[in-house]
Amino acid sequence: MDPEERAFQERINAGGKIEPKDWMPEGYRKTLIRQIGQHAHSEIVGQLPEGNWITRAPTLERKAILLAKVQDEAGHGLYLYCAAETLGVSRDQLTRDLLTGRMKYSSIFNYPTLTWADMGAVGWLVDGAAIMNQVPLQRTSYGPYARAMVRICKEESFHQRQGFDIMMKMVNGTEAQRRMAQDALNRFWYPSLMMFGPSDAESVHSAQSMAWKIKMNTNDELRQKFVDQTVPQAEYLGLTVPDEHLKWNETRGHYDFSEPDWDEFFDVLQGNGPCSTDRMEARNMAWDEGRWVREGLLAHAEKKRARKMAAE
Amino acid sequence: MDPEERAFQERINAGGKIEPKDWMPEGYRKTLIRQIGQHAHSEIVGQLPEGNWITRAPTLERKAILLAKVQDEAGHGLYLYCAAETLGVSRDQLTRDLLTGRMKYSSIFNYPTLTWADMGAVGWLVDGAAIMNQVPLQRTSYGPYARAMVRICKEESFHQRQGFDIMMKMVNGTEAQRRMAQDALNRFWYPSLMMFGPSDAESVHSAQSMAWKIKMNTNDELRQKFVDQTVPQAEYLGLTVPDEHLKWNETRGHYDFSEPDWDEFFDVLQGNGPCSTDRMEARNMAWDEGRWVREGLLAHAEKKRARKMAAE
Amino acid sequence: MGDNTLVLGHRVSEWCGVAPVLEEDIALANTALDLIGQTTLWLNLAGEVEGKGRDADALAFRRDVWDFHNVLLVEQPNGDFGQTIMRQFLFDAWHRGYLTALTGSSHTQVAAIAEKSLKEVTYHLERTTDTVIGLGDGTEESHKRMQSALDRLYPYIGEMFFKDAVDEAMISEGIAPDPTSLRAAFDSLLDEVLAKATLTRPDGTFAHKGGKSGQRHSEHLGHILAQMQWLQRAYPDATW
Amino acid sequence: MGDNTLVLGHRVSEWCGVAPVLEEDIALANTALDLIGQTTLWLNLAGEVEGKGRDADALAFRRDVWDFHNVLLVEQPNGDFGQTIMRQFLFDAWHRGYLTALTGSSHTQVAAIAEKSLKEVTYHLERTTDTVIGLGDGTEESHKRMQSALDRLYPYIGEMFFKDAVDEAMISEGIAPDPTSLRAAFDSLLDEVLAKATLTRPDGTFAHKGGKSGQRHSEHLGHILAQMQWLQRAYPDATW
Repeated sequence: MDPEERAFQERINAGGKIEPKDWMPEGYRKTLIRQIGQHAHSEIVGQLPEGNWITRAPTLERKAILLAKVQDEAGHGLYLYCAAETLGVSRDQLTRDLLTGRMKYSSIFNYPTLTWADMGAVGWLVDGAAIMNQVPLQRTSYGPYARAMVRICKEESFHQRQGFDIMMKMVNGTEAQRRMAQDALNRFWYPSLMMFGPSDAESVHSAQSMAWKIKMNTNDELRQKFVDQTVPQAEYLGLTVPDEHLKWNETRGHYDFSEPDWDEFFDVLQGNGPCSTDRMEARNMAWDEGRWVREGLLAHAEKKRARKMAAE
Repeated sequence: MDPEERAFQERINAGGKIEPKDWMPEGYRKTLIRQIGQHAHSEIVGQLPEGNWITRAPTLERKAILLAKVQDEAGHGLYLYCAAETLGVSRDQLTRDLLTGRMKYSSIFNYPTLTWADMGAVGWLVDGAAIMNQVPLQRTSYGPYARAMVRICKEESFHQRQGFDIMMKMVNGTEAQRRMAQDALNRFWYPSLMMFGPSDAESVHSAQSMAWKIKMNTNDELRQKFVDQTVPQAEYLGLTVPDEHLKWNETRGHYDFSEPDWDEFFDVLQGNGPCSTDRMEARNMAWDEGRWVREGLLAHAEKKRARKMAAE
Repeated sequence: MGDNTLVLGHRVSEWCGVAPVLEEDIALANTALDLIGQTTLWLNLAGEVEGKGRDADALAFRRDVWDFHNVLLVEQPNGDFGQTIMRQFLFDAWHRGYLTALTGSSHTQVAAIAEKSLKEVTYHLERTTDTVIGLGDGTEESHKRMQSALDRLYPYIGEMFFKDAVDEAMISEGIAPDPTSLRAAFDSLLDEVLAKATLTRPDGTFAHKGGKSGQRHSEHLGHILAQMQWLQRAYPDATW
Repeated sequence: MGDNTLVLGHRVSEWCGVAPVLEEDIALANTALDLIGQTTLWLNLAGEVEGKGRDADALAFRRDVWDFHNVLLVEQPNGDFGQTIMRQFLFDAWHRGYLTALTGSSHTQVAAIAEKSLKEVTYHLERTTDTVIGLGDGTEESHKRMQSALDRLYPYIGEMFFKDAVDEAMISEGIAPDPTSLRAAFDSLLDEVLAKATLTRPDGTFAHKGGKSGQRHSEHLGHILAQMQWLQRAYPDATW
């Protein structure tokens, strides 16, 4: 390790923050770009499964809450792209990498939302898992990223409560609503567990990322924490977690649980998620059909600048 | 009148038919092309207001009946384009004239279908008025047109009965259904009266067309006949015709009734009907987006022909 | 008022996640959110005035097409982004004028809702004005698309300024302004913005009607309601 | 069976009045009509077997997404005409094989419905085969579009040939064939048609599932049902 790199690592070890103008190893920069970019893309694509129910929300209040949530997600995307831009990559470049499939987004958004209870389950489980991933990242070593996460986490936990509130209404509702709630849990349980990534043994890049404090906990640690937190909530709701091996393990002080189907996970990663095609079609269409708008607004801005300069 | 033209007119007067290969005056040919073309276009555009409810039909049986009806309309369009082709104009040319607005279609199809009762009203009133117009045309002087009308009239009267049957169900149904039925009659009454064209005083081309037996009755005659036939049916249904001046005139032996709003009629003719833009957008989109299909099938047919010739 | 904001809010929300640029995703969601918020206020008030125990949700989710009184403009399809923005601009320009007048309403609740809405709508109008100008005076293509959006929507402007019997009654009680009185200010704003946007105001004075009266909506509204109301209709006994 | 024909019939009927050429308007309406007719027969039988007094209409218009058992293929969006025709061809090819086997069913009503449907479906398959070949071996553009339609839909083929517990039960009673046994004939037909159409069969063996089991439909089905069922849901007491 050369002196520059050593100084960099020592600063991180001491809990210092790296800022955009600071020297950083190329691997640190690249890993961060990948991680922040994927996170940003997840926020963007994440609008779609919930957007799917805005036009069919059951009350005006629920519609407004959902709109506000989706708006927040777009806002999160924006902060994160800005954080990535401080590392020297443009939003357009990241977008193109998403659209051509070179960059990924969270596999969870390749699952469909099929009933209104899914709006509850997404808030409760998916945002719950996201928060579990994100809270430690508020202490990540890269300053702009850490600051973005602070703001995002605050909003996410609000979303999670709203999701849980929907679930509460559902389980206290009619028989059909209770069935919807259970069905949503059945479908979102394992995909939520997958959100923490493959088990530590199979996870690449982990050790280096943890040394750099880009990653603060192992995948399995976070997954366990999520299960431990979520199972009592499911019990409180009167719902059954779809895992016959789920059991409190007194010795470990944790729940034992079944692994998700990792073959499915890798299928989804390879673009074979239930909605992968739909999601990419939607984003590509938005990008292609929006080109004239972006170009038009740009051309106008340039005209205005030219006029202003001519007038000066 | 030159001898050729005189012979032509005498043949018509004697009740003879003109066939494609026979000599005919240029005006006769042009008028027929316009009339048959407009009729064909009406069948094509006429698929849209009813097509609007196929995906929302209330029972499988009603859905099937509606699909069959719309299929018949496309079929009628096909016969009529074929009849027009015997006069030396291609279907593509007629279609282009429709899409550029040079040729018209029946103004009635610029009105929207807003509730299921409209499927009844369209069948009962619109097909009813169409039949009133078309039955005499089975005796029109141009052979291919007269024969097409025979076939079309048979199917149309079947459609009219189906429409009346829907209205019967509605008026014998719930309060909401009765309200729907009355609302449909309110909206379709005057547009149906307009289907016979402006009053005789304002109608152009009429005298010549009647001499040529392209037009068999005046607009006002047919309109009166339609009112006389339809009012008792409305009474039977327990619905109120939306015309406070409607009254049986003992002396005339006909109903007196209010004229439709001819300003509205001319607005619609000029492309300002409630759905004119929607209809033309739909047809233009179908044509533009279907180009690759038409070209693809044509290219394949030519390849096949070439391969066959090479093999011989 | 509530039907206008409900239907337009629905249309705008259809853009969710597929806008041309992220900032527009946010802006459109924000517009939809404001409109749905206003809908709740207006329809709750309408339900109170009606006195049959229907709240905003009952009015939004349990009426059929014929009982809606929104203008035809707001139910027009989104089309491309240009059509959506032009529709929004035309509506915002009317909406701001109408709300401004309503802030002086003799009905205190009406005045209060108008006051609150006006702040939001003033911001909407600023934004859509800028976007219409930006795209009108942008590239050749964006100009062409904005001009055809304007041509497409122009015949739907008139209905916002028609005066009917309900207006007459509200005018006489000082509840609401005479819609016709707002046209001149709208027209001069429109001319000003179109000039900056290098767009040409279409000829012709034809105006579609039938939405505000409820007598003849377009076919689009039924499809909007099928989507908007399905869940409430499918599970009539549920609370959410 | 009834859910497959219902959902596909709905999708096909969305083309009403906007097909690329008049002959296709007629053919698509005819296909939709046949599929809806078959739906009535299958769902009435399903209701009888269920014995809870539900007829075909109750099953079609009063169930939510999770109670539908159609394969995912039939709920895929229409896309362009190429995607619609490719979807139809793939379905027809499976459908003909399955119906042929069902004509030998031990259940006489099943055999009778299969017999009647088979005539219609044989005609559908002839037509879609010709169209797939014509467009695949047409212009460069039509070829490209047909290839991408095939690539898009290919992962939805597998589900039609999955065997689940319901199949097991029906096989053991001689009611229905083993779906896996029909794959070979399907594959050889597919290869033959693709060769004539100059199209390339995609690599990969991945197959989506969740429709037939009802466990995980696509998001499209909910939108289909919102439209299909709104009227029945909005006026539950009416007869039509």
